[in-house]
Amino acid sequence: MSNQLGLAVKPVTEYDDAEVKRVAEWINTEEYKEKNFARQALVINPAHACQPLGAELVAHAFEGTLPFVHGSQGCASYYRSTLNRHFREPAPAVSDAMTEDGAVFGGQNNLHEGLENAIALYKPKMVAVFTSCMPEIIGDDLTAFLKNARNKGIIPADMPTPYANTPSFNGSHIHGYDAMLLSILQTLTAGKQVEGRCTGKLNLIPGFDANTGNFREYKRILEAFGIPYTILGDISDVFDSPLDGTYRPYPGGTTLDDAADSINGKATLNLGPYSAAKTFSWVKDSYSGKHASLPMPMGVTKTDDFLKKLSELFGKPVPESLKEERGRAVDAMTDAHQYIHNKKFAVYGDPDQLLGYVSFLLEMGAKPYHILCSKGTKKLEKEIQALLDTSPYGAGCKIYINKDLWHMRSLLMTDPVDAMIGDTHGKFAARDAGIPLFRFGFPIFDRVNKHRYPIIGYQGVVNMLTEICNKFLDITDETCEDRFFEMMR
Amino acid sequence: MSNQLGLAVKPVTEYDDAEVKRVAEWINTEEYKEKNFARQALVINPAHACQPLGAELVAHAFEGTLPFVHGSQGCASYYRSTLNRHFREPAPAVSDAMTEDGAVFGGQNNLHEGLENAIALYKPKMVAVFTSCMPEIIGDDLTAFLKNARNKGIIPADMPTPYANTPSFNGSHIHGYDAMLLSILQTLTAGKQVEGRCTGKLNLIPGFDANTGNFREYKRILEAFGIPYTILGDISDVFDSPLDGTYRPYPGGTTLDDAADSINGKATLNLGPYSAAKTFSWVKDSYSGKHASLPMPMGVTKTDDFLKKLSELFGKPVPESLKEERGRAVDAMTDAHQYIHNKKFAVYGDPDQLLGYVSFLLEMGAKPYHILCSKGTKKLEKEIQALLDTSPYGAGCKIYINKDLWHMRSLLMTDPVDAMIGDTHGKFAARDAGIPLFRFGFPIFDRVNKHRYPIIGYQGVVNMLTEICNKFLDITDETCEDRFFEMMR
Amino acid sequence: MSNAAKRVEGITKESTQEMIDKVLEVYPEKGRKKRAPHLAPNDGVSSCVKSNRKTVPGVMSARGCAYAGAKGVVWGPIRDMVHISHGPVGCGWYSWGTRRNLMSGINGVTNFGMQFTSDFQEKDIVYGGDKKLKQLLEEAKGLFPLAKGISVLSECPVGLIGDDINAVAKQSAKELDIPVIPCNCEGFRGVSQSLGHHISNDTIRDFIIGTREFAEPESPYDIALIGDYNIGGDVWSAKALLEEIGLNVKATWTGDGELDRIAATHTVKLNLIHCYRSMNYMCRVMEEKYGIPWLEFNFFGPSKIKESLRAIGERFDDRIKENVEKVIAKYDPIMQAVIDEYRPRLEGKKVMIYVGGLRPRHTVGAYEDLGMVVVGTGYEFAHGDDYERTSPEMPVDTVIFDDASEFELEKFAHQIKPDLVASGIKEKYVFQKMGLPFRQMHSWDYSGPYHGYQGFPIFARDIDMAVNSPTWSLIKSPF
Amino acid sequence: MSNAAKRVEGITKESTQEMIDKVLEVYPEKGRKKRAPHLAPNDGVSSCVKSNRKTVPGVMSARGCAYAGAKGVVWGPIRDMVHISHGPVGCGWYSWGTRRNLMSGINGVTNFGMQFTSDFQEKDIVYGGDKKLKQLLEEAKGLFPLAKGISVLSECPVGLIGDDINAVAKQSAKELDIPVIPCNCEGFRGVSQSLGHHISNDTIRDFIIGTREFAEPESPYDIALIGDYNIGGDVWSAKALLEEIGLNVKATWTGDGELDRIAATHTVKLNLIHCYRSMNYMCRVMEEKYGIPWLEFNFFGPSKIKESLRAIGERFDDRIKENVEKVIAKYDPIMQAVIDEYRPRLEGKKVMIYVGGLRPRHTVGAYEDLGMVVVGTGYEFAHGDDYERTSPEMPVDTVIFDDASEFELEKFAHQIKPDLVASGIKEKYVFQKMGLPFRQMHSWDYSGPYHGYQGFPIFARDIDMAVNSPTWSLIKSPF
Repeated sequence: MSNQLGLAVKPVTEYDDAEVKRVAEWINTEEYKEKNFARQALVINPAHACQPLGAELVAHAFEGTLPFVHGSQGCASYYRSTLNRHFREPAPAVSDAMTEDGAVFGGQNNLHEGLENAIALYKPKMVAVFTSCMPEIIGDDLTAFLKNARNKGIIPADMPTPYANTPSFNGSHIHGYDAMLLSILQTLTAGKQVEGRCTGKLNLIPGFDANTGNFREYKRILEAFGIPYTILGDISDVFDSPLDGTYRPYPGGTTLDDAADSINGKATLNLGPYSAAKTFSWVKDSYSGKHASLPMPMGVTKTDDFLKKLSELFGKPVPESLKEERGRAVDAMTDAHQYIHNKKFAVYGDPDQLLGYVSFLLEMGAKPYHILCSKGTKKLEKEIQALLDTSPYGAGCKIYINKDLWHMRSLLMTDPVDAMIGDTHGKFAARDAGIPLFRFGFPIFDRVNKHRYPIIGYQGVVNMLTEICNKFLDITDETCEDRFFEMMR
Repeated sequence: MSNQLGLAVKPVTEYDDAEVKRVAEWINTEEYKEKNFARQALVINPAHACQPLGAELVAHAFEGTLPFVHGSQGCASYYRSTLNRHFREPAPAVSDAMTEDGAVFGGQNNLHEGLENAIALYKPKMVAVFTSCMPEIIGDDLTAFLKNARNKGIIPADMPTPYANTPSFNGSHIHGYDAMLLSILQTLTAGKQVEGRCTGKLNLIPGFDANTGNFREYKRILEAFGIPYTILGDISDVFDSPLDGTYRPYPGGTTLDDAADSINGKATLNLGPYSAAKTFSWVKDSYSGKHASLPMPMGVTKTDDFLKKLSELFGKPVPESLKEERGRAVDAMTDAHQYIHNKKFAVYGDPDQLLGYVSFLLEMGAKPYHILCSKGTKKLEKEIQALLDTSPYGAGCKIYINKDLWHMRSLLMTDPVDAMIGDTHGKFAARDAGIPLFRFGFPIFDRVNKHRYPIIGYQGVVNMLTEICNKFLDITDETCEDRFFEMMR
Repeated sequence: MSNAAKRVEGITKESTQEMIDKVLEVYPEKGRKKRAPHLAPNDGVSSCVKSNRKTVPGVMSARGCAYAGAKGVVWGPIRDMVHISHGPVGCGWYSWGTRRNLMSGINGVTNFGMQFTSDFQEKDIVYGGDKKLKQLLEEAKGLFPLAKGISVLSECPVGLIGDDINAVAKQSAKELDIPVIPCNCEGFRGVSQSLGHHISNDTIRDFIIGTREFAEPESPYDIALIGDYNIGGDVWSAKALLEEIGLNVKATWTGDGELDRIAATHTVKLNLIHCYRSMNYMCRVMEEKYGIPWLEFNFFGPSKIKESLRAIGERFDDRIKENVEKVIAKYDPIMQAVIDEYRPRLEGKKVMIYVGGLRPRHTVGAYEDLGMVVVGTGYEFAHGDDYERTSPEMPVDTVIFDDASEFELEKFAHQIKPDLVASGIKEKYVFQKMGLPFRQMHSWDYSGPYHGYQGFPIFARDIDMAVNSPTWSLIKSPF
Repeated sequence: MSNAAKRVEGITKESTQEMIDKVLEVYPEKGRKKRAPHLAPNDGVSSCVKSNRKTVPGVMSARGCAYAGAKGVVWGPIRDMVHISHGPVGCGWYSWGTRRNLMSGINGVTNFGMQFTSDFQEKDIVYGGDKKLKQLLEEAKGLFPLAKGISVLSECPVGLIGDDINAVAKQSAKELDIPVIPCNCEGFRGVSQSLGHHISNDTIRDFIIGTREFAEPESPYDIALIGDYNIGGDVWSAKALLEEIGLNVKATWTGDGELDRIAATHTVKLNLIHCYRSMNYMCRVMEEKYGIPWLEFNFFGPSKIKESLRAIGERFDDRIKENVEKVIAKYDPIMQAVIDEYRPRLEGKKVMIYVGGLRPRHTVGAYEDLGMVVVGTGYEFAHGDDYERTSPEMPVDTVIFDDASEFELEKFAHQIKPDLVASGIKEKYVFQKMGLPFRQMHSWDYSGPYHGYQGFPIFARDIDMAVNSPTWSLIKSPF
């Protein structure tokens, strides 16, 4: 029998319970794990997004800057929604809404018309242009298009329009972040280097980081040191703005003047060695002053390194207040170590944060047992392994580069751990494994205010261990037999 | 049959399952609740301790001060353990170890010998003496005993020895706090009032508060205002001291000089209207400058009132940074309101905190449904009722003064709520009711670092709502059917 | 409600037009010309705005793309299929779990609400992705043996580099012995997600419909529920209600959908369509090919539910008609109790709506049941027939906006001062920053269901919570 | 282990005495005189320190009081009784849930691990509390009908104001038809919690023992487990082990204890006592009155467990002796595996102990099983017989301290530099601030059980965790 199109007609079938049970058990097996890890082409539940998302994030990080997607409008809606959901804040960005005819004629008309409208309506000080797939594939020449726009007077003479090629079929959101940041800095600093001038300031490059609390924490630390600074770029007020009845599309960000003058800084410190690699590489060649790159300051040791570096770069002693904070963090760690010691964790996320989780867990005597980065490099793998090798708690921990959260699920089911650290997307695997998920990564769609609590610095250590240990204690209290339910823990 | 003492001998009986089941169900009934509320003499699971505990807490809050229990050594051990467990910090205090002969001869010898040893061993700058039951009952005359000790040279001439009668059969820990604080201030300020002198400082009386984060938050707020201050007294460094390998018995506290000079302050602000009532009443009569008493600044409105009062007392505008913080807190509240709106809470604790919980919950659109204070007054009841009357969410909420946590259990079982706020002691009732307990009170024996996160000020609002809403979200994720398990919440 | 011309005090044709003109003033000439026809005061009878046109570049549209319409709306909710986002990693990642189309079944076993992607790399762009596609289809079949079928949803690059997913799908379907549906829904196609719906409907027509038949005998009460995507459980509420009046819901399109049941829908007696926009195409096809009539209905709020139930009843015999009256009689007092509780707190409150699909018109009655007034509405991706259906539902002279930009919405809100804005995640925090209560009305703001009698009490509670949360009163700072 | 004189490298009689002298120097003369006899180098054979004396005022003792010994130690763990803290609110509140004597049963139904207090007010002090007591006993009976009995534990004021709780208890017991046990354990009595144990033992003697009899026939293997308070589940571990060797544990004193079973203990064949200090009194009474022999044993660490099991076996027939060997053979390899895992990480590490009851001597062997060396030990409230038993267990010349003050402990630790301090909550954070790993050894630091074969792996894990936590290495700041 066949239908009107000649397709075979079969009966509607219902699932057989026994078969469902068999498969449900099978997907938890070692056999399945092997089959799963044998995948070559199919990616299931990856823990990374595409370049333009990162480009948009960093565009928001500058004063009065309108992120501008050269490409389909749907792309822009996706990026914006992601940021809205994570921060629970507005994320104003436009696209030039390319459609089929773009494939034929190229996107210049869209770009020009889009710039004209966007500038009129949203009155930006800067428009940061980046691409989604379509113009990348048809080979749009952004350099020429923007030059033409400027020549046609569509772009006001004094308005910077940095732009970046951010193809989605290459790298991940952190690479788009890097590319856009690089262009913004190149654009803003062009011609601003002044022989002999020194701002006396630190340029701090945080890298892709969607935790506004981290930015406030960086500032607090630098202020405690008395080190003047420019954060390149600063999302803290942009994505954690007060509610006072007035909507402001550009509620903060690194000022364009500060960014421009950053080239004359006293020192530049990169804290996103993976997510701002290209930017930093250019900065090293182009910026005055000293340059240094350090891992994100997560955990005590990496925070120590950060403070030592600040001290060294600016010839200032570590302030007493921070030394005390360090002592209080270590105090909290020793007080709580027994609630986390030797617990096994599965961790996943972007390279810079991943190194931080591993470092923090090892310091607590916990085991970062399954370490997964769905978009990583050999270099990352080596760096994580080196970190694991520094601690007895790193023994037996394994690193999975360019694997996804469906691989992770197999790991959790065949070689169980006590908890997971990552972003919201791991929640399905965590549920199947019956373990808690600590949402320290990006994005977080299902909890509130996680982005307001820093995970860097000594305070970040306290925040992470408090959340983790208290959750383990919640679980003990919620799952223990009556006879083990106790006042003290 | 009878045993060797003539007592009847009966068979060993085991519980009858049916009977156990019946009683287990019965204690959850309305009938049981009525019987339970008919109690006149028996108190079960009270949510308050005795006076000397509070006295010890405030004694620790002053520089170099050794709390000294005039009474049995067991009492001192109990107070110290309680503070150790809550803060996970040392709590050095001594007792003069009275025993039976004290009942006959009085405790002067113990007091004198104790002072001599304690001063030699622990080298305090001040010894704060307070009583447990025994000397209160036998009528020891502390005034005379201490005068004699000073005359005998046991107490160095320049060492202040404030003392307070803190009978355990009267009031609760907050009253002991008040009594000891009053004596410390009376002792230190005696003769220090200088006509025409004004320190220019604010004296801030926090009242009984075992959250070191609150103290740091007060300081941060005052520093943002640029208001010089003396906190009377300051436990923040005492009970949250760095771990650096050196044990310091007196790692912080209000300096004795500052406390002495507080009598010449520009203004004194009491934030513990219930737990520092007597102290403030004396301050009003004795201190220079302006005086004001406000509720603990919990929730936005009460924090607004606090900042307005600071602004008024010191003629300084509310700093922009705090206005922004306010806006961010309100932003967090609107973002999260749907996770807590109309949820019913059972709250219990000390009067000052209780008013704060109620205020915060009403602001969030939640219902502080069962409000219980196991040691309270008519005045407190009226003040809470007045607060409830300001909001539609206060409708139907009931106040229980001088009831205990066994009464609370009956309330939870017969008229259920969604969650509880209080201290660790409520955990058994919360478990029986199958609801989460948010540990914002004192003491907290079973979670870590809760005392490091402020619950006052705008940051306190964010902290409370984050913990509450994210726990509700945890519960949703952990208890929902698979088909309702979702990425976004 | 759709007859008498409703009016809102203070809103006249002139006042609305003036508001529109003021907004348009800011546009450059070309943009103004393009946008002007999309904004108009409601005339109460016809489609008064232009629609389904290209988005004006640079205006901060809320629109998605064809892929979004295909993956997020039509295909994604079919629970027993593996849906491959074919192309780079992003599209699938952004649309993963972000639409709240709830599903039964066991994740990874009988439901596949995960993200499957071919994760295109540079080399796939250069050399083409067909080989990779073939391989990943095999892998999917191997890892998910109970999947009833696989959809291949093209992202932009696929169409641009000239891959032939249709050929691969055909071959793999044969080799793997399961339906493999190629869907050329590249994001650059068309002007919005709307074309994605259409393309998806077409692929259902071409590859699915008529390929299954129900084992059980046909009945005169067999129907299908079309255009309900089970947001927050809507399908479960609607289905229960339709069953309560005696109908057999043989398939749900596509919320909590099953491939086989969808494929056998050509044997039902009536298609009931909730979201007209996204699925009228297939209803028409089934009407033409199989003679199945279809009926639009509205399950938001008791007034519309009652109206719809009776209209549905009209298509059946007395048994169903009687059931309808019984059901209405059963739920009327329950709904009245809900109204009694919330209406006093919501009476006269103004709502501004901007969403997609059916809701800009379908929810109007539900707000009105709560005593609220809708003072403006618009769609992201509607067509003329949507606006025709909208006009009579809305008060006369209120503003209608098509593919509104955030700029326009913001200005309208400043002028209209709504008590509630009902729109999407991208708008939510803009309006909240303005101090305006807001509910996400694509996702029910993580609540729901809102459909049917189960849904209305939840809807009413949520609207009250949003409008009356005391948190709004704290916005005004005393300093 | 208790024979050959163990020594610790670098510790001599002189070095220890010098350390003690240096500590004593700081005391005023009177205080020094009083404290000196309580501190001594271990002579390896006898009780070398004075003990059970009044605490020196002002020295920051860790001691509790008689009430603490009665409520916290002896009575509190009996699960099916209501224990009234009679007097002001504090004592009961502080001792509520802070000892970790775990209990079976249903809270408020068949177990009463709550806080019951008469919450004395000023008026109760003035007019006496007997009437209130009578009433609250009625209320307790009414609200907790399944309670098997009620204990009335006097706090300081009760004895001082001259209340007669004995008369009230007697009358109420009759009226309510359940045992009501008055216990005059006012905190001012005696010098430490030790008297509270004694008083409680006496009340058990006077009011309980012999008042119940088991329904089942006697057996030669009937024993009672005495002086195990089920901290972290110790009783459950010990009981399981005793049952595994074939003994019937008829009653547990008083961890997870049941009133009736305790009352019927006079019919057992042997009393096995773990905590000698707190319960030797009743063992002696039962020996005298009922001819029941008793045996001290030690269930910490495989060496001592093995020794103890064999000693227990000796008291029974071959069946039990054989069982003992079987059990040892079964667990030896398991314990060896634990030792193999942890010993390399703990070998040679030094421990300083300061606790109460039995642990300052009983745990020594367990540390030694892990390769550790105990370099100092002491008790809060021991008597001479405790120190006699301690001396042979400890390396010669190590310091022994009785009722040590925090000052002394701190100075000793500075000198000895232990790798682990095993003491109580009041000491914990003092030593941690000094950078010294610490375990609470009253409460097992919220872990446990530590008794028996179930306990040793947990003990080993915990000790390793404390000593080897990498957090300690972070204390030294690089700045």
